[in-house]
Amino acid sequence: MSNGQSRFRVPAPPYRPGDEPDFSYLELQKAGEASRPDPLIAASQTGELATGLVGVLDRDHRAVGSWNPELSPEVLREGLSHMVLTRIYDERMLKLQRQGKMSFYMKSTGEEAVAVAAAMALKPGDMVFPSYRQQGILFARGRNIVDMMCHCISNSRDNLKGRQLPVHYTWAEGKFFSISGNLGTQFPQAVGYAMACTYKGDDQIAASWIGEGATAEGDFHGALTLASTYRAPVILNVVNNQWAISTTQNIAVGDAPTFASKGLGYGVASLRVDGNDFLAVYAATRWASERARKGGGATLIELFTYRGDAHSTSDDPSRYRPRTEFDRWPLGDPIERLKQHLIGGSAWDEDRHARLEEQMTALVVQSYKEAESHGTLHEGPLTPTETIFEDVYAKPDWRLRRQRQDLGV
Amino acid sequence: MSNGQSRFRVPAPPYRPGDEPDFSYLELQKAGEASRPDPLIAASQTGELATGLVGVLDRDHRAVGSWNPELSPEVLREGLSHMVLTRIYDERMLKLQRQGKMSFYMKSTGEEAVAVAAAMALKPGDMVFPSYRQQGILFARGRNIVDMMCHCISNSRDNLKGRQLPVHYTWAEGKFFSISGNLGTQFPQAVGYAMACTYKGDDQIAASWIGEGATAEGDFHGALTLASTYRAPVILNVVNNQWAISTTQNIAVGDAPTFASKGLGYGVASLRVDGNDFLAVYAATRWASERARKGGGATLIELFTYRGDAHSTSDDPSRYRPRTEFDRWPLGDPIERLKQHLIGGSAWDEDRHARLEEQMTALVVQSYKEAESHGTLHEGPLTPTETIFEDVYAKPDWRLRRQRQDLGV
Amino acid sequence: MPAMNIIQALNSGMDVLLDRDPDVVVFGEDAGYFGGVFKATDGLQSKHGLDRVFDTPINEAAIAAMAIGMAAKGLKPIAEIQFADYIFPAIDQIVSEMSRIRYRSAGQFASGCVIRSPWGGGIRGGQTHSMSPEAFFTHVPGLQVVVCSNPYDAKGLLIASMESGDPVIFFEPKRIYNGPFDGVPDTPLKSWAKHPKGEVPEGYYTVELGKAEIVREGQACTVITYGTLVHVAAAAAEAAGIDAEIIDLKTLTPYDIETIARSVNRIGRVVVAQEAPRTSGFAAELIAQIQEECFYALEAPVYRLTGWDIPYPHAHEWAYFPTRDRFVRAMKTVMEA
Amino acid sequence: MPAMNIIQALNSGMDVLLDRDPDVVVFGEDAGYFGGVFKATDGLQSKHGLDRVFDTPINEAAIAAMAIGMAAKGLKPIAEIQFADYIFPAIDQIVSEMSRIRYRSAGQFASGCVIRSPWGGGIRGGQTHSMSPEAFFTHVPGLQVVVCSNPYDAKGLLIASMESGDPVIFFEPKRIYNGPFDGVPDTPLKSWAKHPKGEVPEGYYTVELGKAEIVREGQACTVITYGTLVHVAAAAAEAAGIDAEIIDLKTLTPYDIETIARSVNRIGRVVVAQEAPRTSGFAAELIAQIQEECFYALEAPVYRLTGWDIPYPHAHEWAYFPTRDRFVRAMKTVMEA
Ligand SMILES: Cc1ncc(C[n+]2csc(CCOP(=O)(O)OP(=O)(O)O)c2C)c(N)n1
Ligand SMILES: Cc1ncc(C[n+]2csc(CCOP(=O)(O)OP(=O)(O)O)c2C)c(N)n1
Ligand SMILES: [Mg+2]
Ligand SMILES: [Mg+2]
Repeated sequence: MSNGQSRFRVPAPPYRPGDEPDFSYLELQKAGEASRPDPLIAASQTGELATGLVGVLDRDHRAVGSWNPELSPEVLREGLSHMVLTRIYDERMLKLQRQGKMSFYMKSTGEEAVAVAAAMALKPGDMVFPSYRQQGILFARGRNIVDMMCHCISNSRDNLKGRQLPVHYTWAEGKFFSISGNLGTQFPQAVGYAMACTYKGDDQIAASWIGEGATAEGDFHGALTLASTYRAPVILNVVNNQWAISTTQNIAVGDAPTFASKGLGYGVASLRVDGNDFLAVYAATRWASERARKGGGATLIELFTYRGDAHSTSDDPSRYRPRTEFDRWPLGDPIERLKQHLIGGSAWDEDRHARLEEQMTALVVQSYKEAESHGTLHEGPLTPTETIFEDVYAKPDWRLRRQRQDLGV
Repeated sequence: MSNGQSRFRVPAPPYRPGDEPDFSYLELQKAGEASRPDPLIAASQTGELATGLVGVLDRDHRAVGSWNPELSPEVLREGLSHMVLTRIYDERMLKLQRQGKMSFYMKSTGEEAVAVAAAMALKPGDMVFPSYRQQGILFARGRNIVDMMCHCISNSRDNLKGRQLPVHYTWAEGKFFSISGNLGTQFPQAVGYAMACTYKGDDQIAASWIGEGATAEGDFHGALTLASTYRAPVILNVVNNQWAISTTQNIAVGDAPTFASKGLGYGVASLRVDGNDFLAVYAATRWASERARKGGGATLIELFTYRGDAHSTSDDPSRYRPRTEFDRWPLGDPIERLKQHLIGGSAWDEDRHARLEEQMTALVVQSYKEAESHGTLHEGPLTPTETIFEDVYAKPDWRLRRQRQDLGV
Repeated sequence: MPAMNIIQALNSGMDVLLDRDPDVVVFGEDAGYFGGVFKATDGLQSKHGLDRVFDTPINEAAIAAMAIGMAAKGLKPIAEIQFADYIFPAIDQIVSEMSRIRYRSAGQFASGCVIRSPWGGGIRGGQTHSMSPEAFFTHVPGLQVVVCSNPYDAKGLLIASMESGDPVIFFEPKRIYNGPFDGVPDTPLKSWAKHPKGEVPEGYYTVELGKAEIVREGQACTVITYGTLVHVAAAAAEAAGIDAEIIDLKTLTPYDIETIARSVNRIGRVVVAQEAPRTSGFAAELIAQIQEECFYALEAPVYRLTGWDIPYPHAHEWAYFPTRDRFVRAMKTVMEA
Repeated sequence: MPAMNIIQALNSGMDVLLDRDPDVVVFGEDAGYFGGVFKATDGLQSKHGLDRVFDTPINEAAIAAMAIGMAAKGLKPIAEIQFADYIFPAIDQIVSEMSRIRYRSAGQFASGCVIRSPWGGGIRGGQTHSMSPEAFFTHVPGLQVVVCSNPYDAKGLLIASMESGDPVIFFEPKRIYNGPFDGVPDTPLKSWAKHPKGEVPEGYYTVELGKAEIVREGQACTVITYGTLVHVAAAAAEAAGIDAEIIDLKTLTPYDIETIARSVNRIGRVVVAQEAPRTSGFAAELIAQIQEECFYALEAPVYRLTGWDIPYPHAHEWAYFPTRDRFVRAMKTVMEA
């Protein structure tokens, strides 16, 4: 029976370890080519945008075309700064994880624009329902880094009382919903939240992010169905970073043209966007938020990007993909691209960049010192043990009271 | 807060009880207008077919256009006969349910072509995974009517040993999978079966049917995702009969153009078909089965039809829709249309039709007499009580042995 | 006080909640215009508006997720799952999300809501309209599980559930929607009008969660159950002239261990009954706790009266159901042991 | 005989099945090319081909449904759910479909397959990589539930599961994949190489479903458990010098009531342990049955040792876990009662 040949088709990625990756087969629309329609156009008119690629920064790092959000240098430098911080933070946390300071970590290397630009394009009152790879949102929204670290090392100041795995942040004050370890569940929740915004009659909207692998979950379909039916003001982002742990995006996408094009079947406006282009992500998010706020309903945005590093600290990507893929990735590095754009416009230079990196490194190092002063997972102090029995219910019942007693805490 | 006005959009059906239904707003492609492409075209090229309407029988009941399957009068008369039998069977069973002979019944009035034409277009070895409203398949595949009735009245000859609600048939010999009461679950199962067909290297395919309401379930998405990824030889039928109990199709479809167009986002070939046109359903199924058998993968077919009667014996549709909707339905009655087509081609006449109806009525009445001789739900005999403990596992374990003993059977 | 059946009482409960609090919304499959397949939400849409009482697509997971999202924004959703058998597509959202939002966010968010669902058998519903899946939910920290057994409680528990701030899985024994049931197959329907708990105040009141009720006092044995079987147990005691004490749990998590223990410690002979399949059902939980709590008071093994470990059959429904006769046998067994 | 850890034993079991029967197929998220996140299917794709061992989209419901459809055509699927915590999206297909196909079709179709899933905590996985959801499945007629506790059994039970013809939920305690665990937090990893059950034949063999094993004989109390906790119980007995009899259940449904009853009737003092939250866990089932079966032999209440009724915490994992010390306390409690 077994001849090593598939009789049903099992899609494979273009390259496996040992192969020389060459992405020239990808026919990607060039920056500036896609034109920006009115945000209230019919969803059916977004067909080309869903299979094309919304881009602003061209190969020479100039901002071109109608999607150019025309942001001031200040805003761009702020974005650059958040992205640099995100990357440095990720690097540092990875190291600390390797040193045993935390149980687990997940980097967002290469995907910083996806989170930072979107967060900056939203309003502060908009609620975000992220996955575990949008830490950039927290920086863009100004979360205290020490607090973030205290969560990751599960110490006595962890605002989640040591209950969640590292990187599974929650920050209600910053309108950042609790991150789930279960893929896709936040997508329809965000739609429910968005419906509630409309119900309350306020101007707020919701945004959510899932990976391209997670689009296969039933909850993806539930979210789009709800969003379409109730015309909810929500932005549904699919971060297509090409990989779902070891699984190529080909397994999730099958014969579908793009992930964005899945939205069209629901009558939801759909865009595919260069996820490594800060300006494009910003512009697309703005477009979608305007659409949502004006009653046009949901937008599905596929952010075309690349997972630059391992899935998490639990896997070794060289087992399933060529080490060189990220270098060959045709859409480059979002930080480098924004930096060059700013430099090109004389709003930035290498020195300032080096200083920014230094500052951010210092901030991270300094923050970590402070964080560690509140304890680490292995050495403590942690939140008091008895807190494990809190927040299960609004009020603990006799079972939890007895169990706490039984544990003797 | 409450002003009776929606702040998020809740779609409503065009008409509610008391309204005068007028479907002229439906812009349906006319019979013959859609042209029939090669079954192996790219899924992306089926866009117009997914929003159009594949039709063969025109308003004058002539078979027109490239989708005409050119069936012989014998085949058409056979189809007519199965449809007439289906309708008479449904009517009779409803009456018997009202008389208390069975606990429950579900008619397929108005949707006979959806089941009968598809079944006739498939090969006998193809496996079907139907919902509860495709009894027509059983007639087309030649199931013994007495057996069907014995199931519905749960008597001693019920091949399901009284375990299932009426109409939830199973018939392995006829390649008819066990019908579930849970909506949508059969859709991805059919894909798994189709993959197994390819794995086994045989020429068989699978077909499944769900209602338009059930397309909202996550399993719909799972099925299309699997079908797309593994390019499975399966026909995924969505019976859009406009209603899901009291819920209008608008709630399931939201802003989506059509149910068929949902397939395009998965890269699955998609057709919308006049479900009340026997020839169109036949032709579309043939097209999809050719595509599947030749390695082209799945097809999503939306059968545009109308649920002519109540959802089941448990509801009263006059509570939620105008009584006159079915009469006003622009696509008519599938039986009447095929009958007129045959008459127009001088292959049938009113007399023969009247005789057919008589024969079928006699067959049904006669069959019921025989069925009842094997018992009824309330008067028995049923299958022996101890059979409730069989078939839970391949072999019953001590728990079931004891429980049987405890019950004393 | 007007006489109501359980459906009317639930309807009144939702009406009161919708009236009192603009954040309450009600939704589910067929729950809007039609008022639900059992009519529990009948008339609520026309009274309270299309965005407060509305139909949903047929996706139970999305219904639960919508409730979670809405609750995060401060709304108070009451969602209907058309049959308890169809709650399984939603179970990931309920178990992995709804039940844990408060915990995992350390109290920054919560998912207070009520998931109502017609539950249990005895209506010839076959295996997909008869299930009693309470044990799947009683195992989940963060959820409360309620099973009502009469109109008065149905309304009071529903309002209390909504006010608890926690997600509550609220199961409604559909067999007794229109009248109590004595557990004798094919017995003619009785009406709630003649039952004391069929009198239901029009306005606001609550029935406390976590409190069981001794619905019949007795000395010979304790019967602990909930939902439909409360009435079957009572009918069995009457029919056989057994002096049973019958406890209606009402809330399954947290169950009222005090009331249970007090009765068991006094009497020492116990029947615990559920309609669900036997293995790993909620009766097992009660028995495990009772034997721990009341070990030295027990004079006989606790009798576990349950459905069998089979899917709910259609034709032989009564061979599966814990009927009045099976209750009598159970009581006699514990009394004679 | 080669020494294997549990992962290697499972891998070998699947390899044997794939070799012997062309109808066997293996699939799951990351299970194909990569060989699974725990490497259980490592090397199987390159050996047996892309259509026999393959990756799936991330949709657990679709994975289960695919298994059902394939089984209907006569294939014998082994599906991996990446973590037991992620089985909930598939639970409708498992509970409403897979478990009942044989019954509802009166034997015309069946859904024989194995759903493998890494299970349990003690690996700092937090609430979404630590769950022990066995009780959800032991309540479902038509399913068999297996939890292995060592390499030898893992392979033998896996092969037996596939051969049973019924759907088997096969849970693998990931904490002990690489070596037994004594239940002392942060204890250094031991290897299976030194454990007698770490010796695993290369070829075909089975370990019978439905049979428990007395892994340690004793007179002072009976400890009934499964998975990781089998080793914790043994370590506790050693550490505290308690003459405990330890029963490794292996199969939860149907559990081996004979072996249990024989031991309990002889000793009369029992600890039942599970890692899952307490309420409505599988321990409750065992206790309910034991008190019925062995009532007059019991000299003390059965001690129920469990996780708490909270989501599995991350930082305070060891405060949740039934550790060696908690086992010692449990044994002493039943012995002194
Ligand atoms: C319901 C569920 N199934 C499986 C997993 C295990 N898992 C964690 S991450 C992951 C891959 C996700 O890939 P993708 O959605 O593309 O997101 P990315 O990691 O690339 O950002 C998987 C399978 C999970 N967390 N939840
Ligand atoms: C999972 C699940 N949810 C809800 C139901 C209850 N239910 C039975 S039929 C039905 C409507 C189905 O409508 P549709 O899919 O359009 O099929 P139709 O009845 O029109 O053929 C509903 C909601 C169910 N059977 N299963
Ligand atoms: Mg990804
Ligand atoms: Mg319908």
